[in-house]
Amino acid sequence: MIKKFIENAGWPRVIIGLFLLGLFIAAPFVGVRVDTSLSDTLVRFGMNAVMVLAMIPMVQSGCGLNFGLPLGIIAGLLGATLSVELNEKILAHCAQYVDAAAWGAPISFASAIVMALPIAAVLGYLYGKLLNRVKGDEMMIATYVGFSSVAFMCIAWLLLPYKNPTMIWGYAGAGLRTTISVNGYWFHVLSDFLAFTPFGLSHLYVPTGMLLFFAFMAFLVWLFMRSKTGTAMTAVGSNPEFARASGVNVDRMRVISVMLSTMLGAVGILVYEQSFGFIQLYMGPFYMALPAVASILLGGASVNKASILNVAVGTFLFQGILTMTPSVINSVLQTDMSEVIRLIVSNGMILYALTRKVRVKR
Amino acid sequence: MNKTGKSFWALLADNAVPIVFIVISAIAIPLSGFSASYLVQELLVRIGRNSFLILSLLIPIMAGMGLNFGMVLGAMAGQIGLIMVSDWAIVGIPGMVLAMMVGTPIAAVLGVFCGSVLNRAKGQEMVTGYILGFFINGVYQLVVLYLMGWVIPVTNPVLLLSRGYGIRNAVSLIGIRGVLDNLIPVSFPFMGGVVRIPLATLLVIAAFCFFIVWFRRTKLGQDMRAIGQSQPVSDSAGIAVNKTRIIAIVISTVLACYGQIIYLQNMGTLNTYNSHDQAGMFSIAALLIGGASVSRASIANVFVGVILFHLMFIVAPMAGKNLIGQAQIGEYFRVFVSYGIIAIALVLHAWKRNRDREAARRSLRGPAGSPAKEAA
Amino acid sequence: MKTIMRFLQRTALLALLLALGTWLFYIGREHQIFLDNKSIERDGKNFRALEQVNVSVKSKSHGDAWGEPIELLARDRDVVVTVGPKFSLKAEILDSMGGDVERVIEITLEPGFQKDLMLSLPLLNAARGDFILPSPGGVPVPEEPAPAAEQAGNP
Amino acid sequence: MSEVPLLKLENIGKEYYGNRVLSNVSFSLMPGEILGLVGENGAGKSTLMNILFGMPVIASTGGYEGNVVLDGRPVRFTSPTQALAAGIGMVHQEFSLIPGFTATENILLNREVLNPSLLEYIFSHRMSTLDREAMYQRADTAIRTLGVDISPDMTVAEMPVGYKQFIEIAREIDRKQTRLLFLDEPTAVLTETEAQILLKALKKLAESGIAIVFISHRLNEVKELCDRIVVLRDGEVIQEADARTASVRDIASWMVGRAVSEAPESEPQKPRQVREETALKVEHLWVDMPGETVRDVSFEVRKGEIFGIGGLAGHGKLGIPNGVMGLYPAGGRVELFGEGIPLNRPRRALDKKMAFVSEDRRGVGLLLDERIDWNVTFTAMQVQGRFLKGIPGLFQLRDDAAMSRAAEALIKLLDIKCTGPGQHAGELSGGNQQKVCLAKAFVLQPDLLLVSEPTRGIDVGAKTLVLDALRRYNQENGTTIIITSSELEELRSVCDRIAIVGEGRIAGVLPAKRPAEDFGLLMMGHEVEVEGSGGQGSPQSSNVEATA
Repeated sequence: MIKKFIENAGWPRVIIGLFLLGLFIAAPFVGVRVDTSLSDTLVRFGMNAVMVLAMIPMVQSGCGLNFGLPLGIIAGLLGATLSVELNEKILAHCAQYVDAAAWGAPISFASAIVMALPIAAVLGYLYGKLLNRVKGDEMMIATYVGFSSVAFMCIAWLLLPYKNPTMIWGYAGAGLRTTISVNGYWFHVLSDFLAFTPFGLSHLYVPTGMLLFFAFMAFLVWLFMRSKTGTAMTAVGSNPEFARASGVNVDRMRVISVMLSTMLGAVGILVYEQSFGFIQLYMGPFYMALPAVASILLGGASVNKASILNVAVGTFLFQGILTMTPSVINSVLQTDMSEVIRLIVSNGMILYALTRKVRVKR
Repeated sequence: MNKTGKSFWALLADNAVPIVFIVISAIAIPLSGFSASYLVQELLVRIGRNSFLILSLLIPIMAGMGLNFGMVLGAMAGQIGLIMVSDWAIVGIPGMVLAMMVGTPIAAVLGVFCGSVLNRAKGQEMVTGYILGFFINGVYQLVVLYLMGWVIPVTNPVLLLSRGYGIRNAVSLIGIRGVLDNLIPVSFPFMGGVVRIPLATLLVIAAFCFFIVWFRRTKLGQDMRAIGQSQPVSDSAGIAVNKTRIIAIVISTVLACYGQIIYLQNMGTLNTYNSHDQAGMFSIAALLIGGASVSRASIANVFVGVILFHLMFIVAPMAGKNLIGQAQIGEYFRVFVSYGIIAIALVLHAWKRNRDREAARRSLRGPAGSPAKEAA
Repeated sequence: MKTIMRFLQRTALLALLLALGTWLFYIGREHQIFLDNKSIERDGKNFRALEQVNVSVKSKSHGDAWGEPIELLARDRDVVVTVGPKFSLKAEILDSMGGDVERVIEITLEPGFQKDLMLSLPLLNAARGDFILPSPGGVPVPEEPAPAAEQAGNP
Repeated sequence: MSEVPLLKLENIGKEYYGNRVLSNVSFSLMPGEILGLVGENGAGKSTLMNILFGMPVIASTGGYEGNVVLDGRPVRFTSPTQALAAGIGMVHQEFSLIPGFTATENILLNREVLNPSLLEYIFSHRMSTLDREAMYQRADTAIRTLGVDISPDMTVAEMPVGYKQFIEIAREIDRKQTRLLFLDEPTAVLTETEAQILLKALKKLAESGIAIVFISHRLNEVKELCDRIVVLRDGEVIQEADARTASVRDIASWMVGRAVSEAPESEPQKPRQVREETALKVEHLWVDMPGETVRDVSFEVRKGEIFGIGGLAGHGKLGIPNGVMGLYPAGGRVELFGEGIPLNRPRRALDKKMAFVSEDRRGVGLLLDERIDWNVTFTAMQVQGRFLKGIPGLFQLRDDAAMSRAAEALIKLLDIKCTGPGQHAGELSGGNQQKVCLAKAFVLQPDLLLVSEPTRGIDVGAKTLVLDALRRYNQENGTTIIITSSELEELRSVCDRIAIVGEGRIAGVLPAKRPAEDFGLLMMGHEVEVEGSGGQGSPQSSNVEATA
């Protein structure tokens, strides 16, 4: 019974899961509040889960792990900054139809998503076209395309003609700030929706809206993967030759999957920011791909198979460890080892996945 | 088109990357307003500082393993050597050599590990090496930040954090700073300034170049070239493919260790947790700018690359400032270029490989179709 | 036979490398020489601190030339850095007026593998053999902020 | 000639996963003798070579039976290195040369001449530098022995194919201990003159005492060169003959000939509805499929017919269905019931109700990591929009229940042994995987079914089942079927007519009832009188040959 469970879950998950459980059990003994930790874990789960979800389409279509996530994030950042820049105009426009005071934040957030998606779609399309030309080396190229686009956007953030004074450097009068607060725009617009603290535990904050939003996105992805196109995409990832012989346009499927991944990445960063409270520009998106990649692999995905369950389990374990190790290990050893543990666990997971299943089909 | 014209275009296409950078530099140099003697001095310093690291990338390329993103492992080994030597307070050339001697076994062990992992991920060497760099970085931090001064004897309070274990963020290498660069002091007047030449460093680099030339002529080098071109054929000829690939990575890692020591010898301070991060990326970018590709790189590529890359590095911020009034833009521009060039080189390589595969298939086809086309 | 030969040769090479390492350690080691010009009690006698003494050191750290002399007044402590297993020390002891050199002591010391040395100048002046004092251990170093864990490298 | 044979095989046998591929193979070879080894594809030649050369694949699949005796002593090689050390050299069909290396470097690959060096002791001999001068001399000598003029400094990538073959052989010659040389179709890529040079060189080698085993489909060459001929068929030595006395026709019939009486046994029970109407018309088709290039092929298939395509491996028979289905770059004209089918577009071919069962079952035919019902219904879903629920054109989801039902029905129909439609295709045995591939094609309800190598790599029982299923499907639905197979007997038992492909062209189309020797001769590139029915391809292709 237990053996079967371990077999199904896979050793890495069992070990990490037990480790996390151990941390939760140990927490009260070293003076760390379990409810706070759990709440932190939930919040961080909600913040990151959509970005991890962005891995699924590309993995399923055989494009490998989406190390190019920063591209989607950039689209999200553009959407976010545009929504802040145009906030007044949008709200003024919408005031004709709804009560702007009550609906201001959701409208503003929705406008960020609406503006981010087409940008993500265009970037994803180009990115997908590129990846089709470099089959076999997708992951390495994705990494560096991500990096160079972040660096390119660094220049763009300095030069783009944004005007909103909350966003631009005060002294220069131009160029966006490194971090932009979304307080007053759409801070916690999802997190606080239906948020509650169960059992009267004042420290156990459940960001219901954010979790519901993830569930909704996951449902959309689930639906898509069950559609004709989604099925074709899975077949492309499983065996491109089979798909081609079955009349599926392999390259087109791959482009669609990259577009979807990029768009999900854009939405993911917006969810992250509304909870975090800040838009992080410049080198902010630089290393965001690795934790997302590690999460889905930790959840049991392989380089060319991933499911929504993988996303949920992986994100929870990964973020759980990230929240628990600083507090618990810190109290035990009087030192903060979380960074080191994060590095070793996340990259160890990716290495494990890369060496475990080498794709030789081509 | 006639033959000469064609070869001219082919030559241009082959060297497109260096040419673009020459053009960029040609535009940026006057904009930056730096004097010629300053530029020459800076370039000499940077050639001495970086060439060795870049040269360490050549051998895995020869063995068909692509750009060795795992070279940061060697850089970390070198840094551990330097930390130990600083703790023992060994200075000067002996200190440097001793740091290399301490770093060598560490680098070798890491190299064997790296090589074995890469053997398990054939075809994905680069991305695996890249992630491996991060993974070992975690282990390195574990060792340096927690074990040093606790398990590993480090006593010098200048190095240790005030809590009693773990190494400080910045370690001053005053004892070995510039010892190699200034070992043989040579300077000459140049365009209204005086240029000092880090002669000893350049000699070491020259020796390394000779090593590579010699190495290519050895049996081992020949085996690596064979493996680089075709693993199955080499295997059937009885060459121990996996072992040879590991050796290639070990050599590269050990050399990267020396390279990092030479690099830090010039810098004079060791950023314990950051210095190695950039080593791999900048070296790879420089090599690619020099016209190398993922599967082919020469010593000339190294030097062309180091000159062009660092020329841009020196002038870009200043040019950006003079042009747009923001030095920041130049900074970001060079970061963008570093990453962008790697991305482009990888894309071109993958593209070309897929095209070559297509061409190879077509060549197998023979004259298929042509009669049919005539008939149709 | 060949394997034995190879083994022997490899062992020899390893030994050679170890020896080289040790030798480098020996010749490259940096020593801090603490100069102590405080009154000191030995064998019931009190050796008064010297009014002024100029100490200069010759070692590989300055290319085997005499370094800049360090002036030590009474109750001063200072430190010089030497490199290598051996160094020479020249102490010019000035008379109480601070004008003339009363006497010059020149000695050669060999710290060898040892790290630091502390020398008592009054004892040296008195030509006693036990002028080498126990090393004071680490000197206080300017504190610098510890690396914040978040800063400690990127993922 | 010495008393002791250089090589003696005693009752060699081999099974792969319960499939017997060799049984009781015995023959011997004297020093300096040239032995011709002939047989159809799959007759067991490669397996025999693998055994003699100690390929790891033999040991990993359970070893072999019988004895290999070398110089009177029994040997059992477990790695090619051992075989090489014992003096056995092998020249493979596919080149194992490094393209970027010069002839010298390739000939002396891993046997380079080294300069002595001090470092050799501390590290290994691999730290010694190469003695290029000496290497050049040795390579030159080896090439000259063959009687050809190739510069040892030429890189292999720049060489014409024929040269590469010589370099391969030179490599084996350079090995001083080589006493026994295996050549696997060495002349297949050579021009006439090159082949003559090679044969002459081989004779010279044999005179120097090296024994040679020569494997070829060009029977004329075999006859010309060899002292003796051993014919293998279905893993058994059918005939051992003196090369001088045996005629080409004899050899061909030994190779393919089974008791001719076997064929009619499979006479259809029900009346077959083969009509005069043309189902598929192929004109001047060329297909760029690696290893199976089709140069110029024209033929016609009638409605309701079972049409066979046979021929030796590598001559392009597999390229035909793959090209028609658009899986490989192709040109020419293909018509189905008078309508043109665009090439290079698998989707268009599928839209016209053609279905294809690929010879590459695991590579192209199946989603190994997915469920059986996915495998069976995927193509139908993508091409015909079936197995979907929801609002057509707007929003549709997979209908998992319908998929399972369809899969279950076919599992029953074809008797696929599995745990149910939910099992992953990768977990099935070869025969059952093949049935899943057939099920996939049947679900499409095709008008024309192309089946490539339906029985490759599956056991005898499954073979019969698969062939029966095809025959039945043809009878019940009147579907036109084109079967491509290397097993001539199999084609003769199912098909109405068989086209034999040679060197990318149709060598001839014969009714299945013609004697096996005729097909054998066609395969070997000999002319056979083609009477009446379906002689379409032959005259035209020879016509083109003349112009090309």
